[in-house]
Amino acid sequence: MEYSLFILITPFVLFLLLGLTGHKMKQNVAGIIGTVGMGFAAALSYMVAYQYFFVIGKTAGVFQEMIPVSFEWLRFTEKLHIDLGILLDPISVMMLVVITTVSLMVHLYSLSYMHGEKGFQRYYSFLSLFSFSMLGLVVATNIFQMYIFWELVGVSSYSLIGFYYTKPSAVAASKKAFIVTRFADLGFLIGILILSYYTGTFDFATLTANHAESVVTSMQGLSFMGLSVAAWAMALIFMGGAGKSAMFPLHIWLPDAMEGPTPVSALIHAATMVVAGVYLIARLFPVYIFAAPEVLTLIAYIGAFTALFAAIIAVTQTDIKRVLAFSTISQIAYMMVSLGVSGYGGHDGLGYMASMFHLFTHAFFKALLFLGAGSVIHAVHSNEMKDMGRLHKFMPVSSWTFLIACLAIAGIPPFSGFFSKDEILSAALHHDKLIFFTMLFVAGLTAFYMFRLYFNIFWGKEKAYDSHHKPHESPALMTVPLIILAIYSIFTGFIHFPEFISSDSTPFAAHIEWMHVAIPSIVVALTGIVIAFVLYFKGSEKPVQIAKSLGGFYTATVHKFYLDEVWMFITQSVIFKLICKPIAWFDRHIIDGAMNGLAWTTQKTSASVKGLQSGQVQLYVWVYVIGSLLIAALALFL
Amino acid sequence: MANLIIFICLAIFIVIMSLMAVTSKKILRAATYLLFVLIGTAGLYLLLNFHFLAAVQISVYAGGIVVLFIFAIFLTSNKGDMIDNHNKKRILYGIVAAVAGIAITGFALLKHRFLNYSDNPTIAGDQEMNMKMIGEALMGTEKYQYLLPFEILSVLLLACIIGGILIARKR
Amino acid sequence: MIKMEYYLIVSTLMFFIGVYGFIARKNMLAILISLELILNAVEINFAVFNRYLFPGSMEGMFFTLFGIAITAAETAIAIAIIINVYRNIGSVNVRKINKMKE
Amino acid sequence: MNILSLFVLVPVLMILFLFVCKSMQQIRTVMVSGASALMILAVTLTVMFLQERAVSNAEMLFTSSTMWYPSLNIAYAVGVDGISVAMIVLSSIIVFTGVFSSWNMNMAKEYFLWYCLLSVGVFGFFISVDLFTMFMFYEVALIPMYLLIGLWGTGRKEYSAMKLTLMLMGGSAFLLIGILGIYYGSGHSSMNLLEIANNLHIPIEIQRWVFPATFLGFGVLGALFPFHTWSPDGHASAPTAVSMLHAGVLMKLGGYGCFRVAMYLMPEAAHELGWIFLILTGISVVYGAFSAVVQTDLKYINAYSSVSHCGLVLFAILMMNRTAMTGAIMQMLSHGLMTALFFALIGLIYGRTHTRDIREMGGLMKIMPFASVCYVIAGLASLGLPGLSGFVAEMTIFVGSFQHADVFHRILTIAACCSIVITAVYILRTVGKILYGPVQDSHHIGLPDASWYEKVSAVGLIVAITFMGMYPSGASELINNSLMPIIEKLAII
Repeated sequence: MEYSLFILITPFVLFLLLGLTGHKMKQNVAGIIGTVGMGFAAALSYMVAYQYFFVIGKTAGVFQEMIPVSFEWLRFTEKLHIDLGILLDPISVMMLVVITTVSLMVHLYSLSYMHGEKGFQRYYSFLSLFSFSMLGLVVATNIFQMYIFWELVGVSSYSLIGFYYTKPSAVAASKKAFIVTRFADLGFLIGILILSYYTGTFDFATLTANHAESVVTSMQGLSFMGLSVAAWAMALIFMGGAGKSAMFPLHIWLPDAMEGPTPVSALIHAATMVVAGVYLIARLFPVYIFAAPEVLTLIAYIGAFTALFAAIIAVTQTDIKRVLAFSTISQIAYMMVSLGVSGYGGHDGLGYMASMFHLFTHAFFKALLFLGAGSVIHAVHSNEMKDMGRLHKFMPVSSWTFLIACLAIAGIPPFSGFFSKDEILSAALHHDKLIFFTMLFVAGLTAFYMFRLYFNIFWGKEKAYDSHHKPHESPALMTVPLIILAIYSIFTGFIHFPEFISSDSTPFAAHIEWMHVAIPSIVVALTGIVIAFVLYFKGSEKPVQIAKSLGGFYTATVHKFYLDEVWMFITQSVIFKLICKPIAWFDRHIIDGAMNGLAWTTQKTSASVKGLQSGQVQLYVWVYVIGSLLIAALALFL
Repeated sequence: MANLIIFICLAIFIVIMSLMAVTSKKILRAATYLLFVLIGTAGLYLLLNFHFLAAVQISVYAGGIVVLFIFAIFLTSNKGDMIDNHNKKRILYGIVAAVAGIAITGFALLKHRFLNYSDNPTIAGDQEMNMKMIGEALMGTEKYQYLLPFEILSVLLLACIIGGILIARKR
Repeated sequence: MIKMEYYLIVSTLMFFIGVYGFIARKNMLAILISLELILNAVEINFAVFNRYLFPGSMEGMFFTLFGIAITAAETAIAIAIIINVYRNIGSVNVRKINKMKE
Repeated sequence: MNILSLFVLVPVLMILFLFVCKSMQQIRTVMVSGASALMILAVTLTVMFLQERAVSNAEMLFTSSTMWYPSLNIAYAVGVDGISVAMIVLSSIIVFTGVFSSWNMNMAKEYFLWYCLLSVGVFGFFISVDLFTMFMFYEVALIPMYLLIGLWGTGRKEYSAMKLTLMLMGGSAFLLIGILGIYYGSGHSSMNLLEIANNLHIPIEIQRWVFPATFLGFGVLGALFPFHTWSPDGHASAPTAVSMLHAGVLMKLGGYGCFRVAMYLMPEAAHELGWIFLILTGISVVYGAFSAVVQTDLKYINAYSSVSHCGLVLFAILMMNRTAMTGAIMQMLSHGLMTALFFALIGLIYGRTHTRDIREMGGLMKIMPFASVCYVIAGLASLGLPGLSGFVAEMTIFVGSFQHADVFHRILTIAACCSIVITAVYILRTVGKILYGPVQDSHHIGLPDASWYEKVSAVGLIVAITFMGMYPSGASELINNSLMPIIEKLAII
């Protein structure tokens, strides 16, 4: 399957081509080249998936890992070297499909959405760069290759968030996104250093083989500050994942990242890049569960808290992209929880499977939601809910596809979200009741805020639109991707996921637990929808009253619990004013002052000595006489 | 004994004149005092029986150099020939150096016993220096004869004449 | 009897009076006069040492002789310079001769 | 004729030709052809070196030696190993691009005369294996700096030139003490590095004071905390190409010297006293980065960033294992290239906007897209983007440094790792302020983008940075084998 290499090469070549010569091309040409190239990569991915799952299939009941391409890129020591290669296993193949599909849809959609923007070619070259790096990340054969592409993903995300570079808010958001994730990556890097030092390898295959034997044995009995070294390493690596996947408290960059063009949000900040953290944990799952199970518990709790937290904030946001951003955080937290509560092997690994399943389905319906939001924004030229209402009659396709996505995310059967969320909940139920109930509540909240969004945009009160510029349905280039993604959102739930993906690559049978999980979750979701319907369908005044009655809590929620302010305080006041400024001052005044002081002292000394060299012979004579007399006196009296 | 009295008179005269030469406010007077000092010195040479030396002292110093000084003074003095000695600090410096020097040198002088010392110069060389001997010593090239320094000195003097003219001539 | 030290005391006094004059005076000619005193004191010493310590030889006397000649040369040059300086800056005050310093 | 001597001869010939040049045209012709000749020589040397090394296992290749001051055993001894070859290639690239960056200098003839003299010193230093000859070339490289900054600089140029020269001279005083200490300590029979390293032994009592003197002497040039303060002022005042050459090559002289002289000849003392300097370099790394965050002058930002990055070089050298040292040399290459690129671009921007204050600029991406894109690339290289040179160098250093089992080295490594986050902060802050956002100063609208010679300089450096970032094993292989002698020496202890 060496041809899988072309999945990587195609977007990279596109990036170089569009990046270097794009400004000489016509916009449409550049866009079409990009889209066709991406289509080619997508086709190859589907081929790889088909071949991997159905042609090669299982050996000894297990989907084998394959490394069709690998070469040494940089050698550190005898044992440690960075290889670049392609690792195919069920989750990476699944990711290839997800990424290329969403990416292709976004490419297609952007042809129309970004039409006429300045820097259209640049946009496409960055999209290609992003696709390249994301694909490289998922097929990484070793942890360092993953880190390399991890960073590249960060940079392409930075460039795309800051695409409207003349807008200060976009620049600030891109900077924030990069620095926050970079900070998290520091943890990732240190984690890699610790892990690789003890195990002597970067290789995923070696790390995870035989129940992560290499990690367990090499770090046995080592502890640092009360925690085992393995736990430190894995927690630090999780920190990297938490940064990219926007887990609390590193989630602050994601809402701001919505400053980027909407299709970018769909691709990067909803479907692909932000799940890289989840993917990383999944990739190293055996290491986590065998070497550092306590970290998994931590992941589960952080995930559950983030899910709840983000969902609460999502309820009060009025910028539709921000609602979606918080919903993304919340949904990714679902995946994290699911990994955190998972066991290993067979049905115990339900959580692992569910996490991947949710990742898969979420990618499509969240991309659909963002693209739908983009379509709406395109029509009304605003991100704010208050400028929207009753759009259903103007843009029916957007409305229907949006509804499908909302149903999917709310977990209403038979839409895809129901199946994956259900598996997560049942994994949680068997692991930890507290987490289960939290997640169930979050499911209700999700349904509520998504339908709040839906009703507010497409129903509710009609706003006074400009009569010359009535909102209208988006062109076909934009609606076709919506429809395709809607189809995905409806049907992907029916794929029998445990057949393909499981923690130990051995298929197992999973069934829906109707009594304990499914029915409660459907009921909760429906409750949420009904409340939303009551409050928002007609556009009543009740939401305002409820908000008022909640008082301080509501205000805090609107302000995202003031976390941005806290971060701002830490970065601006603590780091900038209390660390950097004093250091710079210290450097200029103390260190440099000492150096200048040295020069000053020399100068002063010589200036005072210079007085003796007055050019007055008489003084010289005096000194000479006195000097010779002194010598004479010394000779006489000593 | 008479020699001693003459010496004492000469010594007091020389010291006083020296002091006057360096303290006098008027430069022309200072030059005159210098002349007296030089003449006194010539007297010392006579006491020591260096007659030729005394003659040279008077002719070169008193006759040549002091006259030169007086011409120079006439050429350079503008309003009076006052030496405005207002710099107290400098005078103090000078006094310190001079007093210290006299003390240390005097101490060394009096404490020290010279070798080959004869208290009575008359025994060894109390006779007039023979002019013939001086002439031979100046014109010979043997040991203790000084033709070479003599010639070098003459070249030096020539150089001085040329230099003096060159420096002092009007441009 | 005149002891050698007597002569030496006189020359010492003359020497340091000369030193005083050299340091304390401003007029260049006065400085030159002090210089003459110093040289004169030294010459006396040569003659005295010759007479008392090495009565048979004439080195001291010749040294004095050459000394006098060189002093004459030196004075001539010095006075030429002083006159020239005076022409240029109109003063013989040493404190004012600082053109080269600036 | 030894190929190595050509590296000194070519700049000398350039100087001679410059003397007879009359017009700007002729000067440029001489400079471009000379610099190209150096480039070609460097490439030839690399190829020849690789061929030669395949068949020979000598420590240094192309050696030759001529005694020129026998009473002190001072010889003009040359020889290269993989590390020197790498440094020579770097120098030739920067000299070449520097010529294009100083295309429109006033008093061009004199400027280029000094520039060539500087190159003589730099190349001479890297090819020498004789301690004193090395020192001599080192001084030859320093002195022109004073004139180049003092005459062609901007701002407080006299002050900066004076400060830079005095501090570096202070360093070289230490260095001279060190060299003499080595010479006499090893029994005053040879000044040849290889001879001393392989056949002679310096007693540990002498090493104890010679090692700090030597390390400090070179360390001043390598911007070792707290002797780095010449760097911000010096760079801020220097003309573009001089900044490039200085940060790009001259600061590497420090690292190279520490490595070649201090560590190689005195491994025992390095083991014993290394920790002191390790702490100092660790401080350099973090401290430089933090200081850069609040600077407002572009060149100051870059100078402090150089302090941080060069600190990393010395840091890695002191880690004393093969991987970290490979990383150190790679970091020298990488930092040389990207800093040169930075300074070239800053010079370009300053030449047009007449300000280097980041608060007074904004939206340059719209006005000069080419320069801005290059600046972003330089920034990304600096903050360690994979695919550009900074990443491979830093990662090699971090992985290498982490191979120590004790907590002290690890904590320092982790602290050094933190610098990459801070680097990201100041790079993005700068990029965000000057390139993005709305145009700050309406006078800037309509300023021309890079002209062709500036493009040559920038593109040349970017190509080198990308090449190294994409194909790191080339550099790594070149360096790695040559590290064996010193690693063995360090490991014996």
